[in-house]
Amino acid sequence: MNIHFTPEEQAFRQEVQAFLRSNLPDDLARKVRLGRRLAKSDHQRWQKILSQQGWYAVNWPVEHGGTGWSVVQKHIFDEECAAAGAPRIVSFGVNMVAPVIIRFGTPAQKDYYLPRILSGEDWWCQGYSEPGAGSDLASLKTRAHRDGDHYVVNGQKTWTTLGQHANRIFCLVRTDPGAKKQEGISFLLIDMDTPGITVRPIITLDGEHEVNEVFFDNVRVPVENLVGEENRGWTCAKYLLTHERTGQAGIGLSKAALEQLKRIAMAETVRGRPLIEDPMFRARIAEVEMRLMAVEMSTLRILAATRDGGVPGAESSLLKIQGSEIRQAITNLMRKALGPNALPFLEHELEPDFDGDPLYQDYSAAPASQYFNMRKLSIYGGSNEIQKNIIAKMVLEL
Amino acid sequence: MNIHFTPEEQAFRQEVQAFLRSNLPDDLARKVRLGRRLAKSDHQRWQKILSQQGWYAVNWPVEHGGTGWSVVQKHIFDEECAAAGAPRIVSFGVNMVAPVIIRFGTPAQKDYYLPRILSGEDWWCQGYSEPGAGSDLASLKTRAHRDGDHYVVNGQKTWTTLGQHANRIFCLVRTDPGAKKQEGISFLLIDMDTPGITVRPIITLDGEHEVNEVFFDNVRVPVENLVGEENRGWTCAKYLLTHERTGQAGIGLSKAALEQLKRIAMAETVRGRPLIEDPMFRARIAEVEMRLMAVEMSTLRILAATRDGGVPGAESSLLKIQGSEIRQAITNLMRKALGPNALPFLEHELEPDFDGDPLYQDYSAAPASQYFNMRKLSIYGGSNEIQKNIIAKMVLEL
Amino acid sequence: MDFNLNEEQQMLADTVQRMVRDQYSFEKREGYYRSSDGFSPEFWQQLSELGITSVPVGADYEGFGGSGVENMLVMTELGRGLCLEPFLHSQIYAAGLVEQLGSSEQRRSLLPKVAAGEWRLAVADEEPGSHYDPESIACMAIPCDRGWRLEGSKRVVIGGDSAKFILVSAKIQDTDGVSVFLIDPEADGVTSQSYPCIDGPRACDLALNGVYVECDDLLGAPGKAAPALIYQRGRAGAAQCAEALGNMEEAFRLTLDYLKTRQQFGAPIGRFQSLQHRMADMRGELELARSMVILAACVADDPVSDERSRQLSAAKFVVARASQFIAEQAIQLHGGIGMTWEYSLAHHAKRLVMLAHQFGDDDFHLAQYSALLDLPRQVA
Amino acid sequence: MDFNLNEEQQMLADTVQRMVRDQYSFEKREGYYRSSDGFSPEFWQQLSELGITSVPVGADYEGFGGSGVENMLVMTELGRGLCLEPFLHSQIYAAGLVEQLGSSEQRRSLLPKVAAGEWRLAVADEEPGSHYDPESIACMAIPCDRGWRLEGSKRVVIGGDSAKFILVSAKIQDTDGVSVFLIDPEADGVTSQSYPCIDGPRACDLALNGVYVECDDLLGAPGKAAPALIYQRGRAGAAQCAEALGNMEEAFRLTLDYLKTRQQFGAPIGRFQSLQHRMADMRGELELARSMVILAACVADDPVSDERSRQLSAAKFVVARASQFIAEQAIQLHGGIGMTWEYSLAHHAKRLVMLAHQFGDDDFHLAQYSALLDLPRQVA
Repeated sequence: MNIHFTPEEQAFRQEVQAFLRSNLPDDLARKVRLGRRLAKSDHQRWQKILSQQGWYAVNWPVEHGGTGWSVVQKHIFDEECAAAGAPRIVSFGVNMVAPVIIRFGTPAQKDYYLPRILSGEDWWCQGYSEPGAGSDLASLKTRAHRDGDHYVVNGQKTWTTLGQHANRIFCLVRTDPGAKKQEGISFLLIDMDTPGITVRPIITLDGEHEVNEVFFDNVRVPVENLVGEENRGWTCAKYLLTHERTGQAGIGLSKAALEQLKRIAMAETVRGRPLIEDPMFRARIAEVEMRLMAVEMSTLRILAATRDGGVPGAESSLLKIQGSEIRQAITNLMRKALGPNALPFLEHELEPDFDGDPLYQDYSAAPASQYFNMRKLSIYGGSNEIQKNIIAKMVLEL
Repeated sequence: MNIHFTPEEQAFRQEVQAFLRSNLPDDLARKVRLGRRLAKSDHQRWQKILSQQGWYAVNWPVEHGGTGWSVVQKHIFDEECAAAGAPRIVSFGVNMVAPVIIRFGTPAQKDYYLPRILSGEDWWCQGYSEPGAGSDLASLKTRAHRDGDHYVVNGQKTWTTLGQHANRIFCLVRTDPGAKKQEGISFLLIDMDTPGITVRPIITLDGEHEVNEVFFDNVRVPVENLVGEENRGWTCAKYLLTHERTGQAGIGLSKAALEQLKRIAMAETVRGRPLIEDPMFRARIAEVEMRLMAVEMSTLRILAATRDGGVPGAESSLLKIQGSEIRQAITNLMRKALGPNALPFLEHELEPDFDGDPLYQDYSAAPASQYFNMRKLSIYGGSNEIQKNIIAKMVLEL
Repeated sequence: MDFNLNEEQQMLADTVQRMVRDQYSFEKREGYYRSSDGFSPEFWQQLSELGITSVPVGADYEGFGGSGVENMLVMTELGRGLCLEPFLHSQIYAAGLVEQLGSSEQRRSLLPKVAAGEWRLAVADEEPGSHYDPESIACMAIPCDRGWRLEGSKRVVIGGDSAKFILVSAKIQDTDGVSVFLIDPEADGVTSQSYPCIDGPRACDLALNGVYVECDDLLGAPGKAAPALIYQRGRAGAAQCAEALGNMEEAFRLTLDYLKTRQQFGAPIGRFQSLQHRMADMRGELELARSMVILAACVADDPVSDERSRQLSAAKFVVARASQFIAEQAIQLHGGIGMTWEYSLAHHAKRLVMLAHQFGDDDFHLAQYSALLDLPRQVA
Repeated sequence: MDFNLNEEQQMLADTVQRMVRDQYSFEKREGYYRSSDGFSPEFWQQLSELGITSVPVGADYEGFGGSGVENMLVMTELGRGLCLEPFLHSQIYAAGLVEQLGSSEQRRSLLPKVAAGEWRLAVADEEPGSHYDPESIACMAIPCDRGWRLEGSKRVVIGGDSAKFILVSAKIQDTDGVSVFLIDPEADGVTSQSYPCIDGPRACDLALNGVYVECDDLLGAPGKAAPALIYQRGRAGAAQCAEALGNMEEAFRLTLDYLKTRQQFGAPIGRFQSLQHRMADMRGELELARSMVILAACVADDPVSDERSRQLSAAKFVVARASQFIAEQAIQLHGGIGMTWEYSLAHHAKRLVMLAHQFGDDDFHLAQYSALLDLPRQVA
């Protein structure tokens, strides 16, 4: 038993740090650190840099262009990227649909789609959630009926993250309306340019356009775009959800946010002294940092178990809950640290192309918006209530 | 709208204070303040003093020897008694069975039992809970069948508080085993000296003997000891529960405990300074005091509504939850305030007749025991989970 | 002890409630928010015509002379409707400051216009580093011929962009105490940057570069304004608690409705016990908050005392905690839909959380209360 | 990064687990608790025969030379069984102090006997006013001919009533630093009052009235013992976290069983969603605690550093919070039965809560961590 990283892992960390120092653009890191919104081009810029290094598809097998890293290496990479302020990887293509294609796709699908994801040519989004479904994913209503060598898709998806940037969407659709809930569902790859698709923005309470509704009106999808078997799409969905949940604790992001929280508390003053010297506020930071330490150790334990051949089971539900709560607690403190300075809603200061002088400080515009935005963490990817149901059922057998 | 007490109410408060100053024995008040255990004789002593003043049966109608006080006067009386360190009234007789007898009893029952309660001749205990029932009170199994002019009772009651002191017990028994859950239950008054009754102590985790099991083995109870109609005992039970829940917030007791907590925090030292000067601990006290203020205001609002003709509804469930949580929070802080000094388990220092020198301080023996004892507050009288079910059903109609 | 409203008070509450219901649908509010004023001048006009703007102002100045209870009733309804007008900051806070500090001439020249809703006032007491403490300010009044010149910057002056006059706090050069000056936002040397706050209302930052104020523009004695600021922040905080109450009631109502109608896994989600218990917890917090709103309203106009300060801090603390809890849980129980701009609940939640960023948040008031903690004379 | 036990470690864990299961039923524990020793000398004897008492002691002194990980394994199992023997205080804390502070002669004369389980030691470092801080003490060592005389009182010396020797902390008259002296509890001038702690183990208070100690009875240099006390309290605290873990696992298991068997309203109470979610919360806290127990075990023997201090304080904090939460919820989910002396759960709960009263509770370690908070070099 040893909690320290091996010399090889430490060397790897240094390699990642060196890469980030030379390749992560300062302006990008600054935007991320300050919580500004990122443009499509920001994401693409970073994606290209990683691709050139061969470090974009960290979860893929080597033969398809992956890194072949161990889970520990992936964790180190994630952590260092977050610490350096690298943009978060938009995972719908590289980390969500790609594993499904690799696992269930035809050789033709692999040959066509995987290189386009690696090169950044395709931007994928996810067509899972529907207006009526919420956490009850399997109750989806979007249907597809076979018409010759096409499926004809009708229905609506929602909460489609960054769908406004995407040229492709992977969808769960109902192909057998008579079957039971989780049966009769198929997994389709759809070109967003196909006639009949409409994308409508959903503006969230922080004024951000991050999610969308996607409408399908007699959208014709070639049958070769079916992944796996017809009516067996739930298998793909479950496989993907397992992939999604791992790493949801977001340790690296929370650590970076905590660092920024400390910086803000050092800069803001209360009764003429830096806020960080206020014993109560300082203790609140200490408390969240201690809990984060515990969640990080738990993540490492699960990673090690995965490396040793285990499958991340319901523990990932615990980590999802704890990771989201900690991240929310940090943004809560960040907002509070600003006092009255958290009130102004200066959307232009959050825009990707803002380069003027801030009304107050460069760090002050984002925290209140972020606090509200981060409410999503306990809702999406299976709400924290659903995670507790899973724990009760799968782990505790209640 | 006015939150201040009327001049009459203020005068009443002064009258109560003056009475307590001259009549509450110092040694009794000291025991209560320090959290020591009380002997039967301690309770009886205080009961007699109150009876002589005519202030024992505060909830009874005047014609039976009650005070005729308004709800606000009762609240003031409770609060001042708690602040002065008066022993808590053991309510099974005077505040539980008596209201039932007054409401549902025969003239003979009233004539016989009420004076004996007033005089202290009878000590009542409660036979409600059963081993298998818990919060599901109506699932009780103790049965009584009619045999001539007697009921013959068989079964078992549990959690019978201070049953070891009692000479009478009021019981819910099943008289019609075929009827539905809440039907077929009767309300019986039983002499504890009747052959076939055995009382067995339950020692709680703090080492205290406060509750008991009571076994009934062919116990013959005269039919005239039935209150209300046969098989309609649930009506009495519900009536009594409503009475029980009011005042469960225990504001006066929490205020007295908070006062004692402050005294302990002033006496104990941390790094050479009184604990009360530690900003974090002081803030914890402040926080619980602010919440207590809110619960007190809520209690007053409900009292006023009752006075104005309303019936305390599901709001009393909210107060029960909040009142118990606050009391538990206070005893938690009291235990923590003692640091290592909370560890010694000096039962003899808690005994009613202890008058030696304490090993450390007179205040240090009780808090840890009390903290554990107070866990009961969120369990008994309908667990806090049950109270939330009631709120969801009755208030929120979910 | 009486928690009932008298007939006049009940009528006041009903009037404002009806006005808000009629004039302040969520769609209309969106329009007001996006308008150049950032609120509805017509609604303000109606408030003034029905005498609501005069409620907090003293009867000597053509006001209604309402107490904390009347302020509570008005603010609860404005809170329920998420109203954007700077009623609290102008009619209660600023007008209260003028009434407490101003000379009789200042009061006579300002308050009737305020009561009539003709002029609005604003208070500029926060600065980048003040963090809810009106005494931690850097703004300076430099004595000059027959007056002062103000130098410094002020942050988040709620309603400052539509105010006729702004009350600015500053320290007179080389002295310690706080003074309050009346400035015209159009005056030379004033630069104002206006913006919406994240919870809706409009505010501005002020840069003051040698803004000339006459002797007559000083409110009260030089350097002696801090107690009045603290006292009036207490009154305003109490009124703000009432605003939070109306808001919480509405957020709670929307959530309860949602739980009863939203179907998932084949049943209304309100059937799930864990959500039922959450609602019970929210209801509990709401009741505690309501109690403290009433307490705060009843003591807001009491004379200064530690007891009043403790009660008002306790109210802000309990209400801030309840507001955040209810806001977060209301969103959580709604799921994604609770986070969308086009649904009113999201705006209720934002306001509930951000109210703590005025007049001190829960941490600030916990520290205040802690400092004033009433200790027994006897040690154990 | 490796969370697996090696074969030897697994064997150690299995051995202790089996011993505890066989010798420490709850009924037997009640007997030990009520016996004159307050624990089981036979069990101690067995621990010694199987070499368990030697695990924490260095290999140079006939010990096994176990690390924090071995201590963790032993303490987890002793915690699961609610064992009453002063293993932690004698074999880990006191022996660790002797090993760190003692001269080679002192170590050679004491540690082999300790490793063999022949002699037990205890540490008297808390005083009425020390509140977890080994430097806030009043006990005085007054220099005298060829030694010192100790004056003062010591509180809650766990295992002190059955110890061969006690390590007593004191300040040498007119100096500031803390020294540690070895005393024989039978020596003249020592008055000992023995009692059980509310969570089971036996402890005593000591009154020291001119207790003579020779020069040879001083451990380490005069006035220089504080760092060793703090370091060893860190090691002991880490081991105590492991004890809490074993305890929590058992309390959790008992509660889960109860939820599956206890029927109410016609179903096992574990069917109620609110209780399911509570159990999920408990499980989450348990996992976080487990992670911190492992972390603490792995760094307990690291050289002194802020990082080690932070990690050990974080472990004590997280474990104390988790322990109290699980204790309180386990009782709550059991209802009344969870509060009875005759059911083991109640004793698990008591121990879980009271563990925080040794080596610093969550508040103490929150303050410690806070003081050592690692800040970025750059302000925002």
